[in-house]
Amino acid sequence: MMTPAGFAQRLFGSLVRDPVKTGGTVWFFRRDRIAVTSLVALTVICASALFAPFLTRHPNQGRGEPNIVERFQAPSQSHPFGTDQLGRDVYARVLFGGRSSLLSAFAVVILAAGFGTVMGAVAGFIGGWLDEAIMRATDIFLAFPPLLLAITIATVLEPGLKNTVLAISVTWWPWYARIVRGLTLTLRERHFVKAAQVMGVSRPTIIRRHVLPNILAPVLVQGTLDLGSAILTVSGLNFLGLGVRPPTADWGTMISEGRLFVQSGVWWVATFPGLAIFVSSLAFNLLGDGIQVAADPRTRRLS
Amino acid sequence: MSGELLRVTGLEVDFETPFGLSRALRGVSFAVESGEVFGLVGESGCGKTLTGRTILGLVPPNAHVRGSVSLHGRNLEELSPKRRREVRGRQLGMIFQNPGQALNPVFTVGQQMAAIVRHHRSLRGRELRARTRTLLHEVGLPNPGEIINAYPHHLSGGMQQRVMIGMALASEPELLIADEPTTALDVTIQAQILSLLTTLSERHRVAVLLITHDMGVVAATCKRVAVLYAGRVVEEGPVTTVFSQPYHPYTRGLLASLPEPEKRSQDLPVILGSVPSGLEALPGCAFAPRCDSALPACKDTAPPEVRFEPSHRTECHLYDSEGR
Amino acid sequence: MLMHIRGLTVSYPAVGGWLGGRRRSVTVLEDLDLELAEGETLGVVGESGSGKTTLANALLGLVPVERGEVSFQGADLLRLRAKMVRRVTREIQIVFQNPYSALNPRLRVFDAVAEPLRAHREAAPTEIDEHVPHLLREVGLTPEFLDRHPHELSGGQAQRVVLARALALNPKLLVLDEPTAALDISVQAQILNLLRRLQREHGLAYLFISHDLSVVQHLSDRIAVMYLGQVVESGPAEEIFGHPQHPYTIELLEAVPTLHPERRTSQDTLPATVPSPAYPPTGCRVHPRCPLVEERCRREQPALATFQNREARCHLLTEAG
Amino acid sequence: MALGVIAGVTVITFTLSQVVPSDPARLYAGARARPEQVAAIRQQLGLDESIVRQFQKYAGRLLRGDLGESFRTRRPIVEDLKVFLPATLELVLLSTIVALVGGISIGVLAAADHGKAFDTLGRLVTISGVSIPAFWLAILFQLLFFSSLGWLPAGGRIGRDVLLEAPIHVRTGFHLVDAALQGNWFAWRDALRHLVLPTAVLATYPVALVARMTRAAMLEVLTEPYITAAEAAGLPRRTILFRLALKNALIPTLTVLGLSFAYSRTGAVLIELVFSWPGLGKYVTDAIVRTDFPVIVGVTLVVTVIYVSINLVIDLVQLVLDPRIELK
Repeated sequence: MMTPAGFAQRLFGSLVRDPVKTGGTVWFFRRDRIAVTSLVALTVICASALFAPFLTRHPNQGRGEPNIVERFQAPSQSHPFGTDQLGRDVYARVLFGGRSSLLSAFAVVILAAGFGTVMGAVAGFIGGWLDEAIMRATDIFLAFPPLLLAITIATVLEPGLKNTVLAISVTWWPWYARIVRGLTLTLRERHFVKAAQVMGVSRPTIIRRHVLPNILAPVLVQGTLDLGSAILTVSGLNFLGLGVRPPTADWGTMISEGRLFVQSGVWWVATFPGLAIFVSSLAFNLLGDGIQVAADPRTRRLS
Repeated sequence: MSGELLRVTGLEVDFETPFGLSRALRGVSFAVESGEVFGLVGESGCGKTLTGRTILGLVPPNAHVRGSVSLHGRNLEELSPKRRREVRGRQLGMIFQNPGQALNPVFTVGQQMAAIVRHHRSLRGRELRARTRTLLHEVGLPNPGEIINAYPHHLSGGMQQRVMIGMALASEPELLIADEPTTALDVTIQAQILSLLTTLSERHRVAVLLITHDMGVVAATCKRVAVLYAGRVVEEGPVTTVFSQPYHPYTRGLLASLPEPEKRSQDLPVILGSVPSGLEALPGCAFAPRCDSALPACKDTAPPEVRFEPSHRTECHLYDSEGR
Repeated sequence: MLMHIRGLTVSYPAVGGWLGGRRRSVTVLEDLDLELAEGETLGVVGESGSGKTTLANALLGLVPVERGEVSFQGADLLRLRAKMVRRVTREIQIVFQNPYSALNPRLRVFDAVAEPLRAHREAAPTEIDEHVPHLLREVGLTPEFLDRHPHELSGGQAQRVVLARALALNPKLLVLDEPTAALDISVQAQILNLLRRLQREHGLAYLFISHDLSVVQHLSDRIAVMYLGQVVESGPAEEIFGHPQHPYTIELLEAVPTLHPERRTSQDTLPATVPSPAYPPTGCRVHPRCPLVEERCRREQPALATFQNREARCHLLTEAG
Repeated sequence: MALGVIAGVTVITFTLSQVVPSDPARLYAGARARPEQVAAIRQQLGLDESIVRQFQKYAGRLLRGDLGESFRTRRPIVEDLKVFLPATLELVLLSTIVALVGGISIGVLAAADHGKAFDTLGRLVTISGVSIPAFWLAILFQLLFFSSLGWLPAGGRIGRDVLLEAPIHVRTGFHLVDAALQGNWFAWRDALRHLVLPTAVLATYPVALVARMTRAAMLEVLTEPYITAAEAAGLPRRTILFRLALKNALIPTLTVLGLSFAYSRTGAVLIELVFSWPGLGKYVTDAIVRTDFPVIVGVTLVVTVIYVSINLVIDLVQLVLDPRIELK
């Protein structure tokens, strides 16, 4: 969870390979019932975070308004996931908590992938001392245990959602930089790029037409795979109290609050947000895995 | 040379694909005699590699195999996987197109050969090493002592292929399946490897099934040849007659399209069109769409087998059954 | 002369020695001299490691050249300013071995062929729309291929697209790097015929690189035989193939399997393997595998000497005069 | 190379401690300190000197093995580490072993059964393994094995009765080792019981990661021609899988092993918190609550150095396993 889960794919993915016939990819993807189910699940999860106010009778409690009279109610008809230490409806808080969790996960991946792609492309293309400098920088950042570095940064920058996202992105971008640099280097050796050089096509055009399109697809696949880990990492930092400030709902924060009451029999406060994290992270991972399998010509070698 | 060693009869292999069932082999039949070098030629996608793999029983799990592969008259397709593996290990051997990839990069040559020798002969220690050296010596490697301790990437392509041949000979097989054994090598090395194969075949009475796309290689090494097209043998016979007097229009076209000294500075005769995919239904002759001399019957009736001499046959409507 | 190559030398840096202590360089092309007339085909043959592909890359500016001179239509390619190079080099185009890797998988045939035209602002968009189908017809493809992607083409069709793209700028010289090696025999014949027709119609010169001697023989006017970065023998194709003089050329030709083995004179094969270019042998580079080797060959490197109608690098030939 | 990385890491940790928004001197002096006291402390800590000078001093101290003092306890951080590090290492080593053995076995078996039931099950289980938040799993385990079943302790490293009746004499700092050396099997069993849940939780992610990695690597290797060659030679499938292919597959997997070890240590931060495990993680989380920067930075630095050394070891192992890598 602290190291991006897509690591296996980083070394073994179809990333450096040619894009395959799209018809086949779609066919394989559609046949993968698990992947399709997770796509549906993700749509539902994102939609329920987005439309949270309309899906619960207690939107204010979801936003953090206390309701002391109903503390620690076990799950029931009126409160399907029970209520927490301030009497707030856990179901509503899980819905609202999805907003910060999902949003920050997306933000982490977009930031890390964006910055990493630029750095990797620059390193791979321009080469020379710049390449050397960027690669040494990734070495150093990769040497840090990711969560600890994120903790340090988040502490230093003062806890908060933005800084948590920033802290995790700082530890993640080197991965993307390395992938993209590797892809760029292989592409530079590809004959169609050489042919373009021989034809006198300008460098910016070569980058725009021949290199970027062949890099973006694998980066997008990688991004999907990393969303699952992003959710876990974000909630880990929130669990430590380094993210969202109360009373805003967040899955990691909710578990950290609920943990204190678990041993006195109040299991529901911590369980449901954890389940939410698990299900969404699982769905992202399964989806990414499905795309990966479908796009990798070796796993579908049929004829 | 005596007697039939391998007979492949009506071998069909289908694959499931996203686009439907693909027929990779559509009834391959030919026979190899003990101790002979037999060529299997064809262009890419005609099914020659798959034929070799099917004989060994090494097809991907999504392949459906019909027809029979018999060794000394015993149908291998009816054996249990375990027995099949034993036959594969003891009576068959295989060498590959790219020897650099067919040797395991993280074990020394000695370790790899020993694994196989040990399995077949249950030799230990000193005897094992001696046997390994003998095999390496056998395939013309001058200094087995050094080669044993070398990793594959230390060896040149030609040496790697010699090691592969040595490994394939470890079990003293009766049939060696050589799948494009020289395609990845330079011509001079190719000549060495081909002459090694012929020598070994004579010395050990091993039959060689030489799978290749190179007509020249067949002419230089094989006694008999089968020409594959779209998963079927269209012509089979002695190399001398097949190459000097080809009957099937495909064989003829293929031979004519080769650049040769006397055709210098001329346009080469070509076969138009392209090889049909396994997905196409081919009720008649598979070559009919590209054939200059196609008859109306070629399109929808499967061509008959025609024998010219006892050992030269083709499948074509142009000849009647008496072979004219 | 369309092109004149003098003393072309290319080296790659290589790290050698334990722990990378010693830096050394590997010379893959050494003092190469070649000429090419307009409309002529020069076949370059050699085994792997002979430097044929490096030669192609050096001519096209894809690898740095250590020293030497390449004059193309009177201009020294290696000493031109960047802007000029662009103008001169558009006259030299390349065709690679594997057409699928030479085409960007994401570009349609139309965009692939139009690319050089756009790069040189050669034509207005409407002209490009007309010119591209014309180029396709030139290589024997119908306009229905315009919207296809490379994976929807057969090997032969893809190689035709590559040829159309190479023709777009009306080059004078095409460098053909094993253009049929990845193709089937029947398709190979089609491409060879096409190459012959294009040469006739456009007055193209070819630098034809291949390890397949029968293919080279079919197309070439002159031949250069390379071994470990040097030309060991060159001359008119009929002469080289009919009466090879250099021991290496003789052995090379002997090794080619033909359809008529009975015509073969000897069954001898070369004993040794090709040494690595990183550690070239002393003296004559061919000597470790030469059947006629003499003491002198081990010490001295023979120079490229001219005979009646050819050049060769061999002590024995020089002595025989 | 490794030294360069550590130097870079030092610069970054130093930079981080510089951009701390709050004034360290004020934190150090305490909330009720008078301005002149704060100034005195500032001078005492060298905070009034130039950045370069400060970095020199900082690096110099690090070279002597001095990580500074905790703002809160005023104790040298190195002293604290001597107490907390062994507890974490014990947990981490144990879970790494579990991860390796479990992960590699699952991976190989799944690859051998490619496309069939075990493989599909393995895919689901391992993807679940990398998707489950460890701190939540820890809570669930506590609920199940402690609250409901009462089989295992909820947290801590050793039971109170052991401390009272048969305390472990600290030698190595590893309870299991120390108790065994002492022949104190009562304490040994108790220490083991306390280790089970944290180890299991901590191993979940790396097991899944290693399994997926091994599976992917095995599948890749199994398509290689040299495996076909081994099959063609009639070698038994078991020999091919475990004697031949596994060695090829382990080479790329090793890199991930390093990572999974790294994860075990950082994941320990959250898990130690839940299980009240007196290790580095707990030390750090306590420091977070009290914004005790020297501790956070010091621990980060120490852990990074350990991580870098482990990767160095892995590189060396890879060198031994893979003959294609020549010394560069």
